[in-house]
Amino acid sequence: MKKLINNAEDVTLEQLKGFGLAHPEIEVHFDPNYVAVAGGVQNRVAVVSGGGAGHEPLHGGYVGMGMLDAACPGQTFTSPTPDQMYEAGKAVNGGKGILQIIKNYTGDVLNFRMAADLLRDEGIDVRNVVIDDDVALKDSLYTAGRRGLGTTVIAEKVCGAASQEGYDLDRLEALCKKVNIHGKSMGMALTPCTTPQNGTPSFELAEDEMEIGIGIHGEPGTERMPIKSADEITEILATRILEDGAYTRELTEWDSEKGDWVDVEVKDITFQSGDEVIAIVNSMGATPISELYTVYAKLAEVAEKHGVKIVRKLIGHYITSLEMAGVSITLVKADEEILRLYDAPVNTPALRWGV
Amino acid sequence: MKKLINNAEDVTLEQLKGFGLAHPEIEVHFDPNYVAVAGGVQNRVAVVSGGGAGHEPLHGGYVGMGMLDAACPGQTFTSPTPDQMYEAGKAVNGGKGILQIIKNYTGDVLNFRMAADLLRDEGIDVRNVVIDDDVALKDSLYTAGRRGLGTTVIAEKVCGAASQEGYDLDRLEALCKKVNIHGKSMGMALTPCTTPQNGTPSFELAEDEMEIGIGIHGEPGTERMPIKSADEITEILATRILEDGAYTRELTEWDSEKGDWVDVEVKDITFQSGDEVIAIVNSMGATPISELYTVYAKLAEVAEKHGVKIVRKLIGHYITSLEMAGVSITLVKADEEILRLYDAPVNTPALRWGV
Amino acid sequence: MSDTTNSEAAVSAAAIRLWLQKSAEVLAEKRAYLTELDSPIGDADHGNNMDRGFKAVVATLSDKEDVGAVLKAVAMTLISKVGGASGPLYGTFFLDAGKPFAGKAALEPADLVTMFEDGIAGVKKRGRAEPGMKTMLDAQIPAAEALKAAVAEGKSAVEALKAAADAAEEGMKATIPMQAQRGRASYLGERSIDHQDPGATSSYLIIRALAEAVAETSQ
Amino acid sequence: MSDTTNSEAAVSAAAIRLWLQKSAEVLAEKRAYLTELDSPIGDADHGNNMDRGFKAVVATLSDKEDVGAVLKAVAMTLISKVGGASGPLYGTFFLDAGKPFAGKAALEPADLVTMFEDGIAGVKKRGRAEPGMKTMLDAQIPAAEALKAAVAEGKSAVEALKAAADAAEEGMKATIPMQAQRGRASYLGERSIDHQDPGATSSYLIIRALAEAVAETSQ
Ligand SMILES: Nc1ncnc2c1ncn2[C@@H]1O[C@H](COP(=O)(O)OP(=O)(O)O)[C@@H](O)[C@H]1O
Ligand SMILES: Nc1ncnc2c1ncn2[C@@H]1O[C@H](COP(=O)(O)OP(=O)(O)O)[C@@H](O)[C@H]1O
Ligand SMILES: [Mg+2]
Ligand SMILES: [Mg+2]
Ligand SMILES: [Mg+2]
Ligand SMILES: [Mg+2]
Repeated sequence: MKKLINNAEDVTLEQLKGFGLAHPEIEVHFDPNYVAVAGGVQNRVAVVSGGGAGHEPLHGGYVGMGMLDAACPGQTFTSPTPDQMYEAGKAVNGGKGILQIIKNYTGDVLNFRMAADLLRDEGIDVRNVVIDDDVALKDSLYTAGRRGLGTTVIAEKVCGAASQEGYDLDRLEALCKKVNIHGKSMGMALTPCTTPQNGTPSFELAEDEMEIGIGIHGEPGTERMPIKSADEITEILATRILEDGAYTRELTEWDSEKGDWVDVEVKDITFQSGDEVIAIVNSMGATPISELYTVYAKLAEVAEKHGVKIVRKLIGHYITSLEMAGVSITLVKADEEILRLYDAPVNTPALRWGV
Repeated sequence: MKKLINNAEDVTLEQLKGFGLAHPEIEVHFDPNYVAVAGGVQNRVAVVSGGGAGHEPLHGGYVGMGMLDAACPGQTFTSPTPDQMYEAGKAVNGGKGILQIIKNYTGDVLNFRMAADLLRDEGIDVRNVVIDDDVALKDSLYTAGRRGLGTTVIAEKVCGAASQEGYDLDRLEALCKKVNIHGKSMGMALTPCTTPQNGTPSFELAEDEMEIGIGIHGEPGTERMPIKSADEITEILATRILEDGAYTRELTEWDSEKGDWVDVEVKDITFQSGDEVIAIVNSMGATPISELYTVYAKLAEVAEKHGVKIVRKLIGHYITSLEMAGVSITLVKADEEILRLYDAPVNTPALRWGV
Repeated sequence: MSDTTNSEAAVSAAAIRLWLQKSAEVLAEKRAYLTELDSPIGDADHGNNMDRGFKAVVATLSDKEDVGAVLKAVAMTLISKVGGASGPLYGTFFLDAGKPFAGKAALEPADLVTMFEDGIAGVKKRGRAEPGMKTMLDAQIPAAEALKAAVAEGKSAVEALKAAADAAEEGMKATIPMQAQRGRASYLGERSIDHQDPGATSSYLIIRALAEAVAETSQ
Repeated sequence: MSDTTNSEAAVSAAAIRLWLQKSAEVLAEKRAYLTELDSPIGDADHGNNMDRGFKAVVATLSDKEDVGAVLKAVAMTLISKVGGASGPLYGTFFLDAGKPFAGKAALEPADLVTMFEDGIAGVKKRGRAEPGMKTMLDAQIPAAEALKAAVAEGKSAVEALKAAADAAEEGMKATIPMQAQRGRASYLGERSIDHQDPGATSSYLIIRALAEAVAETSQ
């Protein structure tokens, strides 16, 4: 294991310390660990996310004006614990409630849900929106459901802007759900990665093999196959995303009228000719930015064949798995509302424009 | 070799094609290859850079409003050829001359100089400023001189803004030279990298070894040593930078009065207690952003011990060596002029603020 | 050792504490092994998570003689220290397992059955899982059933827990041919087959630690 | 082969073309080897650079009988195709080497000396290098000196170029113990010692190709 770390046990802590020093406009709180916009939130909905560390810049790098108000990092690839989201929520609550944006991993979902219960006990209105956009997983009945991938980044950007615009919690929750059903992603790995805690790679891949349909936790994908050219790989991912059906599943949501968790059937959009999309071509870590452009070229070609037009794009490191080599692609269908909010000013360590 | 590429021979070409598709506001020209702000430059100095591919986002990612007007990518880790800088220069020339920002590698220097001669034959005033900020190299008499590292990014940002502000060529050349003598960098590698053309790593490093004092071309560094903790590594790099002497060397510059190349003695600043600096903590490629924060924490501590205050910072992928793991640190002493120009709006694929 | 007069004694708060200590020891010892199990079908952190959690449990172990309070403290520590899926699930297990025993200084064999059944009900609800889905439940449920049967036959706590631990071990092994339907492993589909579930394994280790702790304190 | 009447013949433009073809062949063949030499003390691209450049040279080889024009075309192609340090340096070599022979259809042995000396002077000036700095000059200069001596002794072009190639080979090997003072290898300081310079090696190969081409066309 070759890493720029001091102590594998304290690695998330020492990184958080550096993050705080580098970004004095963001407050870093320890024990429980969270990062939050300094001074909290006044008179608008607070937007909170979090998840295991190792996906940087997600989520801490998206804290700031126009995006997240707080992020709760867990240990590497391990979801954070409820006390983190509870304290972070109390710290940023601006009296208008909290939107929690949660990637669909059992650990994240359970821990955020516990935190939401605790916050509600304090009289704070909390909504959980789960992002489950990974088209590599077909089925929800016999699995934990689709994982949360790159749509999370767009959801955080768009919802942060909407909170700035003054959306109330109901409207913001609805918007976040819309982004989720508008977004589809899929990833692949050329190499595994190594958590500092383990010191050895999470799986093994021969020199001529790759994993297709990976998540973001260094886990193997849904399929292993012989390595292919960038064009072939991109075609596989892009086609799966663009031709994905209207994925339907039950998601557990908080029903504020009933005051209880309820199961709601949720159905994805399917991409149609004429759609405009926001695209992310994301390096899993070690893959250089230059290679992402080869992927982008093919993605644009495949999208065009489907009549889908890429109107905004992010090409770089947005939701990573440590030093894994590989790429993930995200497409989010953008209507006027999503595009307006995407274009709104943002000022975070990892995304900045308009200011 | 595990890469997202189609054809190792055409890799820079296919990436350039994708770059053009992704950034329609930037014009991509083939044969000779260069990228330039669409529509060229009107009535201000054009700022042009370039160098081997494999360092992305450098330089193409810095083309746009407030930074570079054109960039000329060579083959991977191979300097571009004079015809590229010649055609790019003619394309962006706005009647006020051209500033070439060149990293100090023999190939880059010779090829840019040839291009400058060709452009001058066409009646275009061209100045070459060489960035040689790598403190790993002590001596200039018995070497090709210090290499160009991260100060290049700051020089491109600051000079791009100055051109927007209306600096004429003389003033812009003087500013760029000032940034160069104000900037010092040093890098290290945990792993080598592999060019698509070669398919095998550029050197070998044992699991417990690292290279200190590397450049950006996958070449070995000035010293190999047992791997150390992030704090120890950062202390080595930061101390070498902060305590570097007033490096003095002869640089070849164009003397527009004499109409000939002349050798000029150039002397670096030394950092003093009370200095304010712009810092870059740069991933060489595979090193995740999270690890850069551990480095940043120690860098801030060592700088503070020297009385030096970090007033701006870039933490991420800015000047890379493909998928090499490692880090480089850059500190540029910032006076009022440099800071004002650094803060000015910029809108490029890799750096964006104020717009 | 030869003195068996106490063998029918209730399970004391001290025995529960010893259980937790022994759990922490075995989870520390098996940390790498559990993480290895979590590697082909998960994200290679289960050993780290459980070790971190139970180290914290031992560090904050209350010396109250109130079994319910001890179990509740365990739950809160696990919830705030483990993270991942297993944190809230084990947390819920101990939370619900301890609820009926607030203020109680010892557990009778029948209480052990209640403890298991309530804990399991909590895990099922929280994780929306059923037996056969290749989760920790596949060790816990057979253990609870064996425990219940042994107690119904009038076996001692020591004997009944031994039976429970053996059943948990069987259940753990039985996860190998299962296709995962919950948690990360479910993403792998058929590729999750032929791997032992890490959570079922940690559950077995914890149940075995209980059997041993009660056996030792009953001697 | 047995007919030696033409052995003192001038070096024709056809011989020069054959030289360039043979250079391209040997550089393609030794591409990996040259890149390997550039790996410990450089950036592992010299073979790729030279192969790319000379492939382009061959593809655009003018069939003019004007030696100066041929060499100038070679220079322009190398300058625009090689990149790196070696591109402008080899480009300058051929540019300056060809200048005196504009319009000439063949070179006499003395012309070969001029060609080498002018080319070398260009490289020295462009790269600010001197012999002993572990560069391509360390193969080129001994070759020029041997060539000059052999021609002074009245040797044929074939013989003189054979001597030049042998001297280039010696010079190339002599770069091994040198510490680099120019180019990328100089960054390594003492660590550049004990490695053969890639540019000196390509220069040797090109000079050997010249000797062979002239020998073949003179038979
Ligand atoms: N829905 C669920 N119900 C019951 N147990 C589950 C569920 N999801 C996961 N588990 C258990 O959790 C274990 C994984 O725990 P751990 O690795 O610590 O968390 P994570 O999967 O978040 O990394 C699995 O082996 C499984 O036994
Ligand atoms: N200043 C110089 N003068 C003469 N030859 C040089 C000089 N700098 C470099 N070289 C030659 O160039 C060779 C390297 O060429 P190449 O690898 O193609 O370019 P780069 O170093 O830019 O990658 C060296 O081996 C050396 O022989
Ligand atoms: Mg986990
Ligand atoms: Mg090179
Ligand atoms: Mg796990
Ligand atoms: Mg080279």
